[in-house]
Amino acid sequence: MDYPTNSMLLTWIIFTPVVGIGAIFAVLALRPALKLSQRAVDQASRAIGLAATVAVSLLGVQLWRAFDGGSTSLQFVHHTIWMRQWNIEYFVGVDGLSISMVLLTAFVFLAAMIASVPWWGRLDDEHHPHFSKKRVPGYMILFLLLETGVLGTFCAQDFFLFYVFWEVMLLPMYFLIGIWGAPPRTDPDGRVRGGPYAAIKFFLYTLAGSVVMLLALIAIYYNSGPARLVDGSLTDHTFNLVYLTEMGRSGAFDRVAPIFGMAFPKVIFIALFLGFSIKVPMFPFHTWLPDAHVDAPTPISVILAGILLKTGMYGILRFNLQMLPDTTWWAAPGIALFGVISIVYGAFVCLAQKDLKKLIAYSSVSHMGFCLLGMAALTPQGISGSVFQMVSHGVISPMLFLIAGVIYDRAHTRDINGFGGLAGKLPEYTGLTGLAFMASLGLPGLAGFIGEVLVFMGGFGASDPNFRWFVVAAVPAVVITAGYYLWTMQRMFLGKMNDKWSHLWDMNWRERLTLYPLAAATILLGFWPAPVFNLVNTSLHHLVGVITGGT
Amino acid sequence: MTIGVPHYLIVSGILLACGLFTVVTRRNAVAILMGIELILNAAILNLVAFSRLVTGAVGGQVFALFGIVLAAAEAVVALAIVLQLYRAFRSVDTTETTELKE
Amino acid sequence: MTTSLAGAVVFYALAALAVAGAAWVAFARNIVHSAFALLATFFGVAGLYAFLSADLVAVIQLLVYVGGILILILFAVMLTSRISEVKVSNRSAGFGLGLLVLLGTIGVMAAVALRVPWGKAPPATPEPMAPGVGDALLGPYVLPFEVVSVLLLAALIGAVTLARGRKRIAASGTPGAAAPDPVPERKTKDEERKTPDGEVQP
Amino acid sequence: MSLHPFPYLWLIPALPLLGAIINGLFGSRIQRRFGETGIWATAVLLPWISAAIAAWAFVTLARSGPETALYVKLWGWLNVGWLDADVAFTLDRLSGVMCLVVTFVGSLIHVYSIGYMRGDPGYWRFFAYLNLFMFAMLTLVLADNFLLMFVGWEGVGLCSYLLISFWYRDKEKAVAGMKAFVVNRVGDAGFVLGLFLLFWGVAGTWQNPPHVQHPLPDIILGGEGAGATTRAATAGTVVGSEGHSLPAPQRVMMESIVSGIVHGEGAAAAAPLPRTSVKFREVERILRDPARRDAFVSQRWLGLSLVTLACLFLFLGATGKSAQIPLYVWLPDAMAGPTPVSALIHAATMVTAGVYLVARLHFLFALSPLALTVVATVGAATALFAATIGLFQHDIKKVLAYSTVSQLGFMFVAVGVGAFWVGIFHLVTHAFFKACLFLGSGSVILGCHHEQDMRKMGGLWKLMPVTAFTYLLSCLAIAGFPLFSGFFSKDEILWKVFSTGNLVYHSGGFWLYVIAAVAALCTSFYMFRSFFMTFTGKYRGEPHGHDAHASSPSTHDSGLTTHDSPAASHDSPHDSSHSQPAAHSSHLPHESPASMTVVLAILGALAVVGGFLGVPPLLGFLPNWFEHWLEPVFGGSEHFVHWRHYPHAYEWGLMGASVVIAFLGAAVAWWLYYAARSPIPGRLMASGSPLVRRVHRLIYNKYYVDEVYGRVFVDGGVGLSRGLWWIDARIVDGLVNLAGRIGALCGMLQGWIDRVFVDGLVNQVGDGIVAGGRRLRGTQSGRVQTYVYGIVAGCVMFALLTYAVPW
Repeated sequence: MDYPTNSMLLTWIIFTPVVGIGAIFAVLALRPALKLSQRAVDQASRAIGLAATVAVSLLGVQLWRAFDGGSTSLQFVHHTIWMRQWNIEYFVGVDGLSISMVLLTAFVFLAAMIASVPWWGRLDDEHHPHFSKKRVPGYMILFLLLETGVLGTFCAQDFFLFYVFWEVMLLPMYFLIGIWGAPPRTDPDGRVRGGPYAAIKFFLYTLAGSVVMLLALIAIYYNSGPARLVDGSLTDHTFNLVYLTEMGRSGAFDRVAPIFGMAFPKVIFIALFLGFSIKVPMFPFHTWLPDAHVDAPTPISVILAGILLKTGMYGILRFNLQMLPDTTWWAAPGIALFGVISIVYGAFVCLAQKDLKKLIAYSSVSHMGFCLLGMAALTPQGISGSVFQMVSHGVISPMLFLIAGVIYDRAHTRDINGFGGLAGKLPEYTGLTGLAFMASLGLPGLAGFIGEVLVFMGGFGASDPNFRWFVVAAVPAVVITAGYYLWTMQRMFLGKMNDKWSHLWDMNWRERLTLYPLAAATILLGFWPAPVFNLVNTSLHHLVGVITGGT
Repeated sequence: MTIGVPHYLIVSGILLACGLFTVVTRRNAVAILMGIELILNAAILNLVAFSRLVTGAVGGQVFALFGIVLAAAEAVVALAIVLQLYRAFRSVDTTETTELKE
Repeated sequence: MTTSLAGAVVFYALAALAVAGAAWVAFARNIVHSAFALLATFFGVAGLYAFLSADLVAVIQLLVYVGGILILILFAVMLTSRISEVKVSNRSAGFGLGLLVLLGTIGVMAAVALRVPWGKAPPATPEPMAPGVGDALLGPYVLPFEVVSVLLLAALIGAVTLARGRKRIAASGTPGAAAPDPVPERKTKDEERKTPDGEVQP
Repeated sequence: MSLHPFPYLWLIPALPLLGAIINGLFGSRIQRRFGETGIWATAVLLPWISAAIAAWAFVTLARSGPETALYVKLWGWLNVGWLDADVAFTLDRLSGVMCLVVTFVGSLIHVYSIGYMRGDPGYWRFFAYLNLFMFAMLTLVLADNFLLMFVGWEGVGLCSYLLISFWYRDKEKAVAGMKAFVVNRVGDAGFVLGLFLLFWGVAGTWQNPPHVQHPLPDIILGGEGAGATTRAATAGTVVGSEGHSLPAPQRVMMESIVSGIVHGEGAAAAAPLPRTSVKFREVERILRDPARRDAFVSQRWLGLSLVTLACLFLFLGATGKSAQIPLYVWLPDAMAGPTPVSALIHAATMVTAGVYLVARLHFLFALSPLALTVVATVGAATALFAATIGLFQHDIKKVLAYSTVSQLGFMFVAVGVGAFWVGIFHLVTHAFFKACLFLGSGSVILGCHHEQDMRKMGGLWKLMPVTAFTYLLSCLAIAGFPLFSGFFSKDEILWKVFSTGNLVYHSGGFWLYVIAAVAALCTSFYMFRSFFMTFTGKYRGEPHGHDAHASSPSTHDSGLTTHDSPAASHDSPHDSSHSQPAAHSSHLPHESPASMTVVLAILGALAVVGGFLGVPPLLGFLPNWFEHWLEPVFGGSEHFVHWRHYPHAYEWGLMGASVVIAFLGAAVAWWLYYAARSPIPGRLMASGSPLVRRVHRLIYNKYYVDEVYGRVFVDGGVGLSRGLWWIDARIVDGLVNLAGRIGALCGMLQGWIDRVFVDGLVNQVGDGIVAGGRRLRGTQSGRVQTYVYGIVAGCVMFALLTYAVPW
């Protein structure tokens, strides 16, 4: 299995954060020797954290420049043996499917890091200790670990390695939401909610999914045919995704005995799909998202919505579609149906929300529904639209959560009805929120629209006639989306100035440093989406060709 | 009627029985020793009887000698113990000297 | 070989002597009496040896048992019971159970003796057995002979150390032997039951 | 049509965008430092430059042949699979006209708003939005393909939202803005669905959608694989051939060859028809090919032919944008915005987008007579419906709003019967006189210190002569007095409606004519009513003291449930800061400043002169330039549209009838309202029969359409969302928490079992052993005899076992 470019770049990208973690530990270790004060340690760990994320971004730019969008094979491959006796290899590579996600991760983590550093701007936290001042070294270490986990998940080409990174990604999230999230509170319906509750719910929910995925992983491993490790030694089973994909396509899995009377590939498909759809989140498994967002600190919400939801979609793309093409053909209508339900259900529920972050969370459910619909359509427009929607949502939802964070840092409440007439007081903030809302509701000319229109276009042209009904059902949701965003806009920003908020002050440089680049990206992607399409289109259309052409 | 082996066996059996009875019922340590001596005598008697009436060889009598020697040695040591017992407990009544009970 | 009537009478007399002595030892109330009854038993047995023409054994029996062991027992009796109580009570315990054991043993022994077909030895002439035994002692049985001698030595040393008492042992490790630690004054059961005014409750 | 490269075409929309960016980002600073002139200097200048470029482009287009279009491609926007949307602008004859109207009228209104908005703190914000609107509208008009048009389509929707709720402090205005955007969005959803139907229908893959979008064999396209990566060539370099009008078939062949070359797709001799496309000219070319056209027309979905369905959905989008029957509710509320906005967006440009869409897709609509009939019928119905509501409105801007809806109805009728060029002609003339009317009303409102209720105006003829005169000219034009622009365009519409032949129901033309005529009558009546109430009679408004703002609610007839209470007391910052100028002059209204009156004059003149562009051959004193100009554009659909041929006498008769209608309407209005002799609607109100009173209230309250929509859709939607949210919070979330609770329960159960059973057994065993041990302890009594018994028992057992028991 030879690849055009063998290079260490990807390994560097994945493990630069770990170097950062090492540095922070070094600082902590040397603290007594150098008699550092707590403030000094905090500042140092923030600096290291920032440096690490900036480094990853720079490497990401290097990856972007060197990536050849025209080829469908893996690039920047780094392939060595990890555990010989179980045929597990350290095999990372990036191709059209994951390149967009790796770059998105690098940049969004940078934005999130800037947001979690209390410099460059006034921070009013007399009576509410701001999360970025609490236990900073721990926060930074977990943050960087999370980055490594996510980058690894996107680059892993070995199923076992993928699963390891999948879990590594999960753990820091639990602590980040639990410790730095909102303090526990009891809801009117008597249930204790808050940081810890949300963290547990998130962790257990995703873990349940990944357990099912683990079963599928093992089943596949033991039913995979003979393969070669990187040093050429013959093995009877393999985790290597490239081999597994070939086996999947050549129908090796069809010859395996059915389980509970269902064909083996179908069972595997469903198991993997369950694991990933919880993360997407798809309709019935989405209830962890609002809780996790409401109680997570702003940067963590940014990462959760910006990146982590995409790992689920990426998983479906890489494992369900690429590895089991025939079963995908069988399952496509089902996925599309759930996608549409997510879209419409998410949109309607948003209309009834009072908490700004919960509203954005449910809108994420709705927007990720688009990705599912686009992917299930199995047309070039559909799948390109779906991947672009992942990228655009990855830019827009961080912007939305940062905006929610800005108002929360000042007013310490997220209740939409509590505000009113902010436009007068915070003109710059209103402008940016307007742009973010317009982008999210899919105003043409901004990033959100491209994804939506391509998904609808693809959906309408799908080979399965009832996809048209899915699109016809999903299009009105776009109106509802416009409805709840404008209603929020109207309740918060327009109308008479609520004098309770007269003390608010406009954006500071930290917030501008994160929001303006994202706004620029949204506008740029809206008018000139070519950079993303050049990266992903060839591989995606090849994948769709295999799935549709294959049958 | 000839005095055969059974006759001697019955006699040694009775001796054995009395010795055993003494050992079992007497509370006085010395009486117990007496019982033991009776038992030993019964045994040696059998030896000699068999030697004379059954094998006709001297093997039995040699062992009888050994038996007597043993009985003597045993009696000596036993009595020394009894004396020590007496010295320690001022009494040789086995029912009182039960310190090793538990 | 059929023994003459006189022989039979002698046998039965000796047997009766031995058995009566044994019975007396078993049932005597006074320990001194039982000691002397033991003497009778020994004599009876010695006679039987003689009757069996095992002359060496009979003589040694008399020497060792009567001369040695009986005397020792008497010594022990005298030493361990206080002169003040002439009548040395010889309580017995579990009399009934003892009888049961007695009868049981007699029954079993008799049954075995009578039922088992003992072999017949060729009629040998009643010549003195001593030289045969002597040869046997230093002939085939020289190893047990030596072992027995070692045993006697062990018994000798044992008796001496035991009799010497604790002083010798205690003094061996530490110079200036302390007085032998006094034997803890201990009331006998009777004393315990003596009421302060000397009455002995039952 | 052949494409003629015109590299400056993209500047037309780009300049206003530049203006919007400058004012948007730095506006507040500029206003603080340079004052208002700094703002309007850039904001007004840039649209005029783009107007100049538009004129220049128009001229170059006129000079090049009939079948050419100016084209510039900036970059490949969405080229995925068969989708070939580029950021490219095309100026053909139709969009040329539209572009001229938009830029010219737009720039005029920019000049007008310099004066109108003086003193408003949000001055820079207003001009930024106005420029942004110009950019969006021009993108819509010049777009080369559906998706870029959709960018403009929603862009104008966004700008109308921003401008309507410009004075966002006032809650009603903010809600009005939101309402406009959401209703437009409903229309846009229809537009999008129509686009997909068209896109996939034309691809001919409807009945048996292909698994793989492999290209049609006859497509020889550069690049591999599916038509996916058809990189449209950069600006095609072909010389516009002086094509004279060839007979239809040859022209089709000529075009396809020429355009083939233009695409530079390595086109071989055969016509390179792409499988499907979003570009207008490509779709038109595909549908010109008879085989592909029949394939498209023959496909059916939901019992309707695909063409009709696509047209209906696109028309739904048009109704949303051009405020026709189902989705017109937002326009009257849109009057909450500043008057120049109403003039520009809600009269001249944005609302005409729907008409432009249908005109642009004339070749599509022509294929389906049913769709055209629906368009015509909806148009006529809207015209009449809106006109009736307009009869009794008190707010001058509401009157004009309903008049706009009605006039748009006329345009749709024209387009619906197949007379596309007439629709566009009316669009142009309407832009002139309606803009003039709105700006006139604006200057009236400004004069009367934001008094919009006509009952509190009157007698302004003397106080505001220029405004009054231009207002009169426009009224004459809109009513259709002879030689005025309205007469030519509206009469032409009426004639075309009368003589149409391709409506589905056979004598439809006549009945539509009747409806249109009645509507024209109402138009004439309410326009002159508004004129007389405002400008004749004596001034009824209280003289405005400095602070005596209309605090006392205006006395209006009791019992009237005036739905839209005249915006008497909106506390917009606008008026508070604005009242200074009124202080120094007499309290009576006064003429607006020069910058406004000049614009009024120009527009008034245009309203008069505009008609001579399209003089019908019947009168013939001028060549019908307009029809000839648009003929090549609409030529493609000519042989699908059928006309009934009536002798000229009919035409004269109809012309006479429309003149009579105009005069009749004016006379009735004069009789009722001149010099405010009659207590205005009070007489109607007090009229005996309850029927008249009830009808009056029904009409006055706009047939309660708003309330019905509010309850059905808004409350319905919110109610459904609350229900789903309850389901989500209780059931879906409940299930998750239940799973958690069940887990906890299992944990406790297991703990109990573990404690009671498993542990219990272990303890039992332990206790048993201890008890046994205690019992055994008794045997160690210390008495020697017991040990001997032990020995005896042992021996007996041993003997028994070895000898007695037969092993």
